[in-house]
Amino acid sequence: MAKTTIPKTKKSTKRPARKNGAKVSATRNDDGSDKFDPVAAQAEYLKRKESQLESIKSTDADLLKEMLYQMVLGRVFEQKCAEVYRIGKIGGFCHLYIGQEAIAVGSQMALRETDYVITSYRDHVQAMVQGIEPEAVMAELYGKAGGNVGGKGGSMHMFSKEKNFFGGHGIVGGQIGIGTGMAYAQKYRGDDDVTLCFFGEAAVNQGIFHESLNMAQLWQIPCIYICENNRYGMGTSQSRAMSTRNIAKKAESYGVANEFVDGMDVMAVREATLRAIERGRKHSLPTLLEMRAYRFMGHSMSDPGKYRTTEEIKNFQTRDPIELFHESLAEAGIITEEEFEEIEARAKQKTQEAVEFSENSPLPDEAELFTGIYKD
Amino acid sequence: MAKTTIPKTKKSTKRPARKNGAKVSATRNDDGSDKFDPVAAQAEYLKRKESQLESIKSTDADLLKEMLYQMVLGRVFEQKCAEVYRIGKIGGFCHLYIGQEAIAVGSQMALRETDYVITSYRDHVQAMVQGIEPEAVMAELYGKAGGNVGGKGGSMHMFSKEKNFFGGHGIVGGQIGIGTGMAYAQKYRGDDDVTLCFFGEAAVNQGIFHESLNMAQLWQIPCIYICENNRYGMGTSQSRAMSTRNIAKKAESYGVANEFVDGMDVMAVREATLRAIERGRKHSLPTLLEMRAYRFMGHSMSDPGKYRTTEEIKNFQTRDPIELFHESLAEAGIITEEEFEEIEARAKQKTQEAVEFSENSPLPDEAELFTGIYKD
Amino acid sequence: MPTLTIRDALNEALREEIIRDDNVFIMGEEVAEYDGAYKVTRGLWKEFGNKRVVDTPITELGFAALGVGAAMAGLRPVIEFMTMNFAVLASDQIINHAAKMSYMSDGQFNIPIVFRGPNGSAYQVSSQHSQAFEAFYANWPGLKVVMPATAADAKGLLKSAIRDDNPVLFLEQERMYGLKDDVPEDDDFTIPLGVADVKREGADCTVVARSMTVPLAMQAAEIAQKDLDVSVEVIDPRTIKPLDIDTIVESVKKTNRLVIAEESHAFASVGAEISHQVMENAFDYLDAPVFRISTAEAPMPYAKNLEELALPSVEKIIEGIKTVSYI
Amino acid sequence: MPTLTIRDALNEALREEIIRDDNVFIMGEEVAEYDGAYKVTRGLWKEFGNKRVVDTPITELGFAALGVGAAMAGLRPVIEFMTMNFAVLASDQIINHAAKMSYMSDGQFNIPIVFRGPNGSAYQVSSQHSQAFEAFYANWPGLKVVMPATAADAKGLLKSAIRDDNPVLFLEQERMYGLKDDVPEDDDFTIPLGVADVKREGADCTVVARSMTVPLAMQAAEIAQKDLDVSVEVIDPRTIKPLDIDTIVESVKKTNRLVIAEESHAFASVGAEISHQVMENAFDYLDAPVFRISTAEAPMPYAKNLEELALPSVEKIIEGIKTVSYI
Ligand SMILES: Cc1ncc(C[n+]2csc(CCOP(=O)(O)OP(=O)(O)O)c2C)c(N)n1
Ligand SMILES: Cc1ncc(C[n+]2csc(CCOP(=O)(O)OP(=O)(O)O)c2C)c(N)n1
Ligand SMILES: [Mg+2]
Ligand SMILES: [Mg+2]
Repeated sequence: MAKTTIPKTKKSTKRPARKNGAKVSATRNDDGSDKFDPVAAQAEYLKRKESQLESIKSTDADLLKEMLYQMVLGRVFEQKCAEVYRIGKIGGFCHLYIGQEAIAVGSQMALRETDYVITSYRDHVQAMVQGIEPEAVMAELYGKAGGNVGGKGGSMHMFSKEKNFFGGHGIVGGQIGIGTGMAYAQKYRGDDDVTLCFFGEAAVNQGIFHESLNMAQLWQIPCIYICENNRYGMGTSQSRAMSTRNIAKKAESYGVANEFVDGMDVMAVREATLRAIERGRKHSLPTLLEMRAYRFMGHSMSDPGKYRTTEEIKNFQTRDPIELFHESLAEAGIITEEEFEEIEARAKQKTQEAVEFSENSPLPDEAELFTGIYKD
Repeated sequence: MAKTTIPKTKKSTKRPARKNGAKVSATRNDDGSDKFDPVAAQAEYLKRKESQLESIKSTDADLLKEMLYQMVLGRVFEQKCAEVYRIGKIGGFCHLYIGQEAIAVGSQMALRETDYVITSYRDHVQAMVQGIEPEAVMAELYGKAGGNVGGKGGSMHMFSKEKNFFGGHGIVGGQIGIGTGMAYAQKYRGDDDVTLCFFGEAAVNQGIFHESLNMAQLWQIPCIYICENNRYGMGTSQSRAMSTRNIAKKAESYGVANEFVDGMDVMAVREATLRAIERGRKHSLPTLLEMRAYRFMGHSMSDPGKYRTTEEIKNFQTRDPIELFHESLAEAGIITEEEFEEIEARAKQKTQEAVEFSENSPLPDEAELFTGIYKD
Repeated sequence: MPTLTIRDALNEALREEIIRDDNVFIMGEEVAEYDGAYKVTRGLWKEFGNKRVVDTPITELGFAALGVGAAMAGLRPVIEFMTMNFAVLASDQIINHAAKMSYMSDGQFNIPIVFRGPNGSAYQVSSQHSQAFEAFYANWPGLKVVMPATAADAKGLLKSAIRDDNPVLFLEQERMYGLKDDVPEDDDFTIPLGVADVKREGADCTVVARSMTVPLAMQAAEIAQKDLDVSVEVIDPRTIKPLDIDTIVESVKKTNRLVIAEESHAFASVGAEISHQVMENAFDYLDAPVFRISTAEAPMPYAKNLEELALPSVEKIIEGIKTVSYI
Repeated sequence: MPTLTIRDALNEALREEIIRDDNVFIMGEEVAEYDGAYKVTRGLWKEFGNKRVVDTPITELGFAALGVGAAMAGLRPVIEFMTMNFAVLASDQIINHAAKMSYMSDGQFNIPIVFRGPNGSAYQVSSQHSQAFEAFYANWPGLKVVMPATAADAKGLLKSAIRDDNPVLFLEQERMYGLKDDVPEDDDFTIPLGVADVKREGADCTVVARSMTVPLAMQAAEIAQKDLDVSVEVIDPRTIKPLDIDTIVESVKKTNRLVIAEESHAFASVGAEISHQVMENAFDYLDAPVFRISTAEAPMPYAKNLEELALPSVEKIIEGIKTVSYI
């Protein structure tokens, strides 16, 4: 059963064999630093696990389990999205997050309730981690009245004022400036809350990135910019779109604190975020975190995906963040195999409920076309 | 006579006395690095002159004299602009270049004829150095038919296709992207020409700066970005608008070559530009040159100028680029005092002719309202 | 009632709203220490300091976005664009973000923000600095667009705009900042958005004007009365979106003639919209085709004589009144 | 004559113009290696390489500006926006720079550039991805705006747009890329900008449609003929700016009735402009007020049923025909 739910991950015992059997595959459009080297990858993997094990020690076990659950739920939920998209249940665009779960989970679960979150169109998992019910997310994808925004937004526009989830935005880069303003408001009110503002690596090339980081440092705005570097913006690899690759370092133009983070390592994400949160709360300063990950699926469900090889994808799948975290937790004795299976079962159950809820939810009432345009 | 034309510059023999007499004045809205320190200024001045004298040796004497003439003409011409503006001969905005002459002259006179130039609304001197007749520039300011663009553009929009002067643009930062495109065309055609693209330090905060530099390095576009850092964007000092002050260094985010240049030293400007030109012609690579200068006048003729002290202005006037260059050329034996007076006289004569031409030029024909909107 | 310039009326509105509501702040280029490029914010920074009156870098898209985010989070930003020409750089945030946010979030997040600044022509500042943007914004559901023409309207409408829970484009006119009239002193004096004002009553011909063409239309009406014996009704919609078409239609039903005077390009203008809506609602009452006076279909030239030629004028409005009156 | 989809007709036009003129190049997001987000540029990068077909970073303002500069310097860029929604970020370069350059320079520098991409709604992509921008651009002197509705028009107009010496907004429609019809094979087949096309002749009622509403209007016309015995003339202006108002006015003088169907918001729309110009030029011929069908005055919702409700449809056009015919 675990096999069908998370087909990309395999039992940890197989890892060494697979590692050795993997072929080296250059990333066609990338420069050297992304070439997949199985020996280095294995070393990196061990290093990463070692560091995870270290971090795990000082973290609450229930929280760790919840983190794993949220990652698995994100994965299972989105695999279901892909499935129902293919049979026409979901319209428009549908951008999946598979492979990047460690980022949303690691960073958002380091927040407190009064903090804010904003992201792009690739927003289902961020929405759920923030506390929006999977039912409401799925029904939104179905375009039903029970959807999180009543069917008005669809995949790209999840929102929840109650959960401080500020969307779900479709214009690449637009939310970087808006997130800056959200954190500006937090500071204005004298709270020590912070804002997490997510965007892809391709969004960095938009002028608003530059304008926002300048303002954030100039005015000491507690915004935490999380660049999810999944190496592609649609079919364009980072190196075909950006003259230099080190995004974290771009923060230095503005004097903004920055870190390069392994986005496949949920604990590394968590810890970097905690440091940034501290900087935000205590000193009202922004941080740019570049988190390197990989987009396991196409850009959206309609992406033919010819711009990279299956081998490249397979190679990056050996860094699967869920697999890594699962293994670490097992090794640390935090969860048993039974508990993991239970987590998977719960995630599947929840996903199934979401689908059923969505199937049964009515279409929005026609009068809804004209509601919510203005607030009276 | 020289006294009324260039009131800000004084005979070089007086310099040591004035230096010692100058009071220290902090720049209200600036950080430490711009505090005026008379001792440091004197040391800097001597260093600058020494380096000028060195550069002068290896430069053609006629060219040097022409450079001085162009600087003096720019100064005299614009002092006349201020004068006729005050009596209502010129309408709209009028942004003067007084104090920055070394930048236009040093950089543009390092170009060859087929290279391109584009700048902002502060464009009179750039236009004249590029070869547009002072008559045509002044008549444009008068809004007359004899104006360089027939009275359609005014102060901010000088153009000359023949002289490869691409304007004269009023939207802060807009020309940074356009200049990038001009250089793109040069490369596209396989020429080894380059583009000089001027903009102020406040324009650096616009997103288009970021977008342009990324494209320029990514695609190896021979654009030379000259940031004229005159320390203010209208009434806002650089440090009130920019989180870090080193603009040249911002190029590093994009891997773009860069230099910090003393924009009061016409020879330093010339040499940095020559290096950038070489980089452009030979390697088709962009360069960012940050040139520090000072705006002796208000932002535009309607600027009340309360945001800085008279003292600050006076202090910076001791770095006058024309005075420095004049002294260096005199010391190097390139010009005599008589020759300098002749240069001033010629500049005044030319300016007077420009005014007379403009006074006598008719208003544009009313039919002109509708010409030039589209090309057939 | 004290007599104020439009500039000072706007200043008072800002000042009063800053005092009234802690969440109101003003942000823009040169609004603080410089007292505003056109002095609308004069004195406010001195009085309220850096928190409430904020100078920005030249980064229109960025600070508009910051405003949208701050508004989502509950503040009530007033974003000044030094002129509306520069707001084009920020139009993605206004049109793609602010206008859509409430709808996309099914009403969860509203955007109580005012984007304001001078619109239309100024004095010989030529093509890139002399454009009218009311149609550019009024096309989009989710936005409101306001254009005051008197000091009282300026004050009352700006206060309403700041109190409104939606994104409002508040379009001023540099040439009008010095115009004076009486303004009520009440701190709670507001004028509701979406209500037109009959600036002058008349029986024979309706002139719909907005912003800079309102004083021109008033002058034209006086002359028409005196010289042509035509009684002109002048209507100022004041709010372009939502548009109070009823007041206009009522007037046309009475006068049977309509002239529209606007300082904007003609093609797909607000004037075109008013004309169409009047046809829809008062077709049988129209005794002549609606006559529209707009800025010339050319970018704005610098030369004084050409600029004058390009703009609407009292004479052109009188010409329009004559045409629809078959005089 | 071969039958082509609009997508392939556009592709052919681009291909032929790249071959014809060394100065023509295509630039935009995913236009090259990915073959275009909507496959309009399919195969071109393979055939012509990096110089003529250029993938860009996501940096709309930047590459639009680069295009304007390259055009000033004599190249003929075709800038693809993945959709026109994203071009709002670049609108400063289009409106403040490209549109003004020729005028500001007194005709010295012209800007031979085409900005193209899908406009209007797509399939359930909601508010930020379903907007129509023809009015947004057509308001500005200095720009031309083209909206083809058939494969032949798409090809002939795009070739003309590329050959035009001025900035042209070339607005396509994603829902129409797959529509097929006959397209002449001639490499020099062009359709002049500014000439409307009578897509169907009729005597009783004129329908002016553009882009996506053209096929809807054609269907409505068939039904009106069959069911209502109303003979409908369908006119497609094809070019919005300059607008061939004469052809429309001639038609209205014959039919005395006008319905305008547009896939854009109504307020200050191109439809409003056409309506006003028809009133100006054919006031005495109109037997009914002009009837306008536009996209609903709401941001575009995602849900399929709401989206359908928001868009113009055959039924709504028939309703319009009935209304102006007093049926
Ligand atoms: C302004 C704008 N330009 C283009 C697009 C089309 N588009 C949507 S997502 C995308 C790629 C973005 O890549 P990245 O920022 O790396 O985020 P990722 O999709 O990888 O998460 C593009 C080009 C858009 N939505 N908005
Ligand atoms: C987009 C835009 N925003 C604002 C303005 C108004 N404005 C004109 S010049 C200027 C200051 C620019 O300063 P800087 O770039 O340093 O150039 P400088 O004037 O010092 O030469 C401002 C705010 C404008 N013209 N365009
Ligand atoms: Mg990416
Ligand atoms: Mg400056």
